[in-house]
Amino acid sequence: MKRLFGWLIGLLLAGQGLAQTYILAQMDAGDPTPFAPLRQAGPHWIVTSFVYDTLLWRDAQKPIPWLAESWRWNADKTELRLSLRKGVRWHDGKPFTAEDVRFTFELLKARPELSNQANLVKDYVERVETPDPYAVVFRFRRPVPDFLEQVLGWEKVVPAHIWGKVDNPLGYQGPDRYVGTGPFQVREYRRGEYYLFEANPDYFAGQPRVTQLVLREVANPVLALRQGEVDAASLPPRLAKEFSGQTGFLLTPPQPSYAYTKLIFNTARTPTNRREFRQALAYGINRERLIQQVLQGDGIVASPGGLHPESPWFVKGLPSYAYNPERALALLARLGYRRQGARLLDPQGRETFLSLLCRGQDNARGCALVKEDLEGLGLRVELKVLETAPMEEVLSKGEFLLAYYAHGGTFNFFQNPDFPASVYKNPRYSELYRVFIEAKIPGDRLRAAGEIQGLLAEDLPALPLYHSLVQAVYRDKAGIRLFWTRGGLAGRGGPPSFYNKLAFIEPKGEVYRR
Amino acid sequence: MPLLEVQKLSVAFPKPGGYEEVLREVSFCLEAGETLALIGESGGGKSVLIEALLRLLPRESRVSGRAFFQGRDLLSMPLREHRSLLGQKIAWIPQAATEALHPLLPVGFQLAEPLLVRGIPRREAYARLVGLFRALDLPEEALHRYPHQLSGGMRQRALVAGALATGATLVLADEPTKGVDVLRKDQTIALFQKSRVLNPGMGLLLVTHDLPFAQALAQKVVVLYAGKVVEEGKAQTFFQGPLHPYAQALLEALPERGFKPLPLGLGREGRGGCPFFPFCPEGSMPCEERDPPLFQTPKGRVRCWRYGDTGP
Amino acid sequence: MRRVLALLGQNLALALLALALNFLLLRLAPASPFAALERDDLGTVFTAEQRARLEAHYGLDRPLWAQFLAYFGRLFQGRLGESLYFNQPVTQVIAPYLANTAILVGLGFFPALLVGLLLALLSVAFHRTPLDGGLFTTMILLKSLPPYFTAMALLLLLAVLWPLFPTTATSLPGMGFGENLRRLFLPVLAYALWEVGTIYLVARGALFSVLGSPFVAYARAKGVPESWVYLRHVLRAALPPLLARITLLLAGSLGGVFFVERVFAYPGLSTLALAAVGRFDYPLLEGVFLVSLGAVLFLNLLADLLLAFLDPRTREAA
Amino acid sequence: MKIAILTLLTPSLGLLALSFFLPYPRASFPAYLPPGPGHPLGTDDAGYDVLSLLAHGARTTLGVGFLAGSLATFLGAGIGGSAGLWSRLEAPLMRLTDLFFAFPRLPLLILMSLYLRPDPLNAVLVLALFGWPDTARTLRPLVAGLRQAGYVRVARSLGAGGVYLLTQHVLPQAWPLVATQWILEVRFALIAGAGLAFLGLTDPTRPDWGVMLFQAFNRTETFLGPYWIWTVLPPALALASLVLGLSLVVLGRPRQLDPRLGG
Repeated sequence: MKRLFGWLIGLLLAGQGLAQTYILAQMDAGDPTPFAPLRQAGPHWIVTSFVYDTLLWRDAQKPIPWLAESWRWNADKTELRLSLRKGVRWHDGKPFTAEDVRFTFELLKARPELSNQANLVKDYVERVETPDPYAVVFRFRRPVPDFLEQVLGWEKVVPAHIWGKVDNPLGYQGPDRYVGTGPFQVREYRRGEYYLFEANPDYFAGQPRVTQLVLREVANPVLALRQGEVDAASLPPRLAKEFSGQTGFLLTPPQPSYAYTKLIFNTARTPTNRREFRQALAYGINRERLIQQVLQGDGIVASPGGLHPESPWFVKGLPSYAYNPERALALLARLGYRRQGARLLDPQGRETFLSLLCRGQDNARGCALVKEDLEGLGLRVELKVLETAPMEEVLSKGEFLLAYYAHGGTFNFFQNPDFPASVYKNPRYSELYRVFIEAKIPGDRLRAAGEIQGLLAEDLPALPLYHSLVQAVYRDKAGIRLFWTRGGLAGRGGPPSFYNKLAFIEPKGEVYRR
Repeated sequence: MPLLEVQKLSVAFPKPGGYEEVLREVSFCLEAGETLALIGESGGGKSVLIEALLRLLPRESRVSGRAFFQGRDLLSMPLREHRSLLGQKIAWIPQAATEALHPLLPVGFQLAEPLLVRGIPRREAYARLVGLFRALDLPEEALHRYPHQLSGGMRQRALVAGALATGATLVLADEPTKGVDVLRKDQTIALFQKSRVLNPGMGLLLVTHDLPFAQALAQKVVVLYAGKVVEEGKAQTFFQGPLHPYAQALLEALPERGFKPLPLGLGREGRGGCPFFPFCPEGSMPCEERDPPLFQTPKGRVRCWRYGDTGP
Repeated sequence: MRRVLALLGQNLALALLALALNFLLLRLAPASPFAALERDDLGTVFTAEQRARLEAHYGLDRPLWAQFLAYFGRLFQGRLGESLYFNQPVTQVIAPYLANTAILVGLGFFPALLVGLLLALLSVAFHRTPLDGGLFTTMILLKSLPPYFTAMALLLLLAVLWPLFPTTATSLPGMGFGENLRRLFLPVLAYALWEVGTIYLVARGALFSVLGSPFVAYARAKGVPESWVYLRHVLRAALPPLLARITLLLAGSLGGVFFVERVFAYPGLSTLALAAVGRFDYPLLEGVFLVSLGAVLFLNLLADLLLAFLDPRTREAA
Repeated sequence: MKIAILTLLTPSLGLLALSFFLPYPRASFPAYLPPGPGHPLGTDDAGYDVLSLLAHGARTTLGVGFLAGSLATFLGAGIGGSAGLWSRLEAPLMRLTDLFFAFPRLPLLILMSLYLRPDPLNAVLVLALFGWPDTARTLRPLVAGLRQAGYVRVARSLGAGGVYLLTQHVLPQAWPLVATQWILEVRFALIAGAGLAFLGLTDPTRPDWGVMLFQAFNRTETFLGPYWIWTVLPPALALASLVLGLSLVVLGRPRQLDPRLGG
């Protein structure tokens, strides 16, 4: 009945020209089901955020209550009591209750492979109780302070009346796998071409601004924008320039995306096992020129502490390793390396050879520049380009010396105690990391984060290179105003995106005010 | 007016550095209802003459002279008009019967094509062919079979039937006995005699190097040597005593006459003088320098100084 | 029928060998099959337990030979296993991409075949004239340009500088028939341009070799009009070997399609295959290989059968 | 015809020669400088001088092309020749050739990208692997024909061994065809080689015409402004002129236009 009603609304609005379709340029991420362990962090998360809701959400600045209206911790942070929002309905009309939340998290506890945060649920959550249909209590084995943001802001709540009947949720192909509470429901998914979402007229947080939302992958976003094949896309500033001032187009301010590129050193193999050698290389690489040549200036130098400047735990005042080849050569001289003509001889008098691995064709340009800089110091660099999978293999086995690596943005340190690749072993780092995860008082967390960044900037297991700048360009239609969600879409610092679902709904009542 | 009158027909093919003359000013006449045998060693240009008449020679070849057919010159008339004569008034029985038939088309269709092109309905065309097949003792269902399903002899008979089916007044037969063993030869002779009966008015130009075959069918004989007509005359008088030494050698080379080896005429054209001179038993002074013209004698025309003004 | 059975047997053996190779080549590749399972798109590393459970779900924890048997078992039921990345049966993932490539090849190859044959006939009919020379050189020029260059040039000329056609080749919901044709036009044209060159050259060669045969002269001598000589006699004689060779061309054409799909970001089989390689989603890769292998083997068989049946001389022997 | 071939081959040979004078390309200039003083062909998206990229690219592209072409011809001639000469070998070898001919290229290329690291030597191997069946298929009938030829049978009856036959009789006979095949194989290797770059199978940091096209294509800006004029056209036209030149060379050999150019 619900879908019929929704469809009627669509017709009504269409009749008065209010029915509007808005097309977003977005990478295809496969079937928009709630459970997709390997895909969930990137584009899949952005696509499904329109269809499913989490207990917490984020506006431009901070986490805000969403399916959970309010929450209270007990004294020693071993119990979390949530009161849920009332009157929320699933797309198939059934009411949203505490049972759905209890079912979702018990499922994640039983099957941690369903989502990469689920291991935290399995390790820390002892039991989930539902004292009444709109109240949920989480009991923890050990206190986890940011469980709220990192897990409740991340895990999508799924309908118990559907997934309860499914024995193996991973790869479930039932037609009702798309039911969520979100502002849009899945009308059609043509693999490799587009997602067609249809407005959910009585969404609890507000009326969707458009009746149909289409997400499609385009080869050239600028051309697509120019010719109206998409209504919104995120572009580097140099490409977004042409749309500023054009009637009908709006631009968000440029924003350093969380995706970042870094040069990983193999701390277990000579010569990169010596800290001074790593620091010398850091001084020898001109990161400003890298941004200028590869991104035509659309980027900012990344902090050696490994955190994005927008992260709440970002600490300033770390050594900047600005480009200084003399300093680099001085450091190398202290290690016994001698410069002979254009070549750098190692302490045994032999030429120093370094192998540099590059992840994927798209980073080839950056790799070539790093190679040029290092050869400027007199090193002989042999460069190899590897696809993602072979690269992962090499990294996990430690069969590399230098690796030019780029991947999606993350807001805090890596989840596992060992830093980038399993090669870097530093007890001090692991200990600090545990403190950071389990610190009860925010102040302790900030201090631990600061110490970790200081350690990383000094020990330099990897040299973060740059963050590229991105800007959203979109058509002024149906009052949609895109904005950058500081800290990433999900609580834990999920995928950086301009497509926050809040921009696509007309806020109703007190739930969310722009 | 003769059915076919060829006047000074010459054909030359390009070869690196100039042209190689294959036919030199060949002239002869063929009357309606008459069979003319064009004799010469194989590869002496006989087939080229037929292809010249059919205008099937490659574009680069040089063709001069005229060939009047029922008063109109075949070589200069517009191609479209010439093409409309082919398969209607003029029929061709190609030399290599096996390759002449299209391997992937049924035999009946190929033979009926000249009729179908004229607009004759399929049934009537096939009916005419069936009659001819029966006359040439060919099985009727051969019409619906493919060439590779027929024997060599049957294919040749089919081609003859095809030519006759067109009702053409001029039939050009190219080496019909080539590759036919002695045993079948008289069947071929009988085949052409029967086709003469079926189409009495037709003019038959037989190109062959098989003298007994020519003797059995032809009323008139023309002998070609090194691209030139060296003798022309009635068949009876020719076969009793040919005038030109080359013709005599041809006749003596026959098995029943002692099988004397025959010198080949190829490649001697260029040197002026009578090309047969080196092999001519009565070779005398003028033969070496000057090529004799065709002298008219009571028993027919001959290109040999012996019959010149000096008389035999 | 003997020859057909022999052909079937041969192709079957080839197929079985390829199936086994398909499985082994991927599992033994230096890239670890678990790489895809080690971290998600954002680089968050899975814990050992999560990875173990994922491996169990995809049946990767069992020894190689057990996986091999399961692979063949599934194969005979027509199932190709589950894609690691998409968590969906491989058949369901491949189907839309395969359909897209089939549409591209279908719309592109057959018009190219017609045009190629027609131009070849013209070339042969007017050989020794500038028409043949001109056609031949343009086709050679077309074949000399790198395939993706023509695709890029088309995109540039007809979609960017002169926006006649959309720059995105994918569809939108509610796209009418006309719109669909418009979005497919450039990729199809790029692919057809690449194939028409090859077809023209192959056809021209085949027709030339037949032109000299005696039955062509005989046909002319029967007063058959020139057009009929070319269409009914020359083309008919050249058709069987020509069609067989062109079917092989179609089998090899997956390469040409690849460039077009890459330049227009067209969601076809090769785009899927490349993405699957990047993520090392090898059940999906196996599926893609099987599909392209199946297509090629089928076309090979078709080529042999065409050769056998179109030519009466070999028809009974087959 | 001769002048056409010369005019088409000069650009690539000229570039090859030029590469010994121009410095190795380095990304040390502003990006997308239009052609002008200092940079006759301007600079590309990462600030490399297009002319020096083109010149040094000629070394890799021509090197890979000619090497792969020669290897393919050698393999093809060897396999085709022996298949023609020894009847026992004919069936297995030709079945192998058909298998390679029929095997879909795309999966094979992808497997290569998994097993082989992308560098020129592997590219030569891959291209030769795809190229040789064509030569084998063309050469076998010729050699088989020669085997039946009278004088070969006579030589064999006088005790001439297979290898002697191959070297003394067959190869001198087949030489003109092998030369044509060699040019066809090189032509194929050049086109397919440029394609490998598109697949990411070549080392992107080593200057190469295919890589230049791939990099230009990967840049969104290329088609937004006039940049494509000096980043896409030079490598494409250089490659096209070389390949067209080679095609015309083959064209000139046998008098009538060679139908085998269809390959």
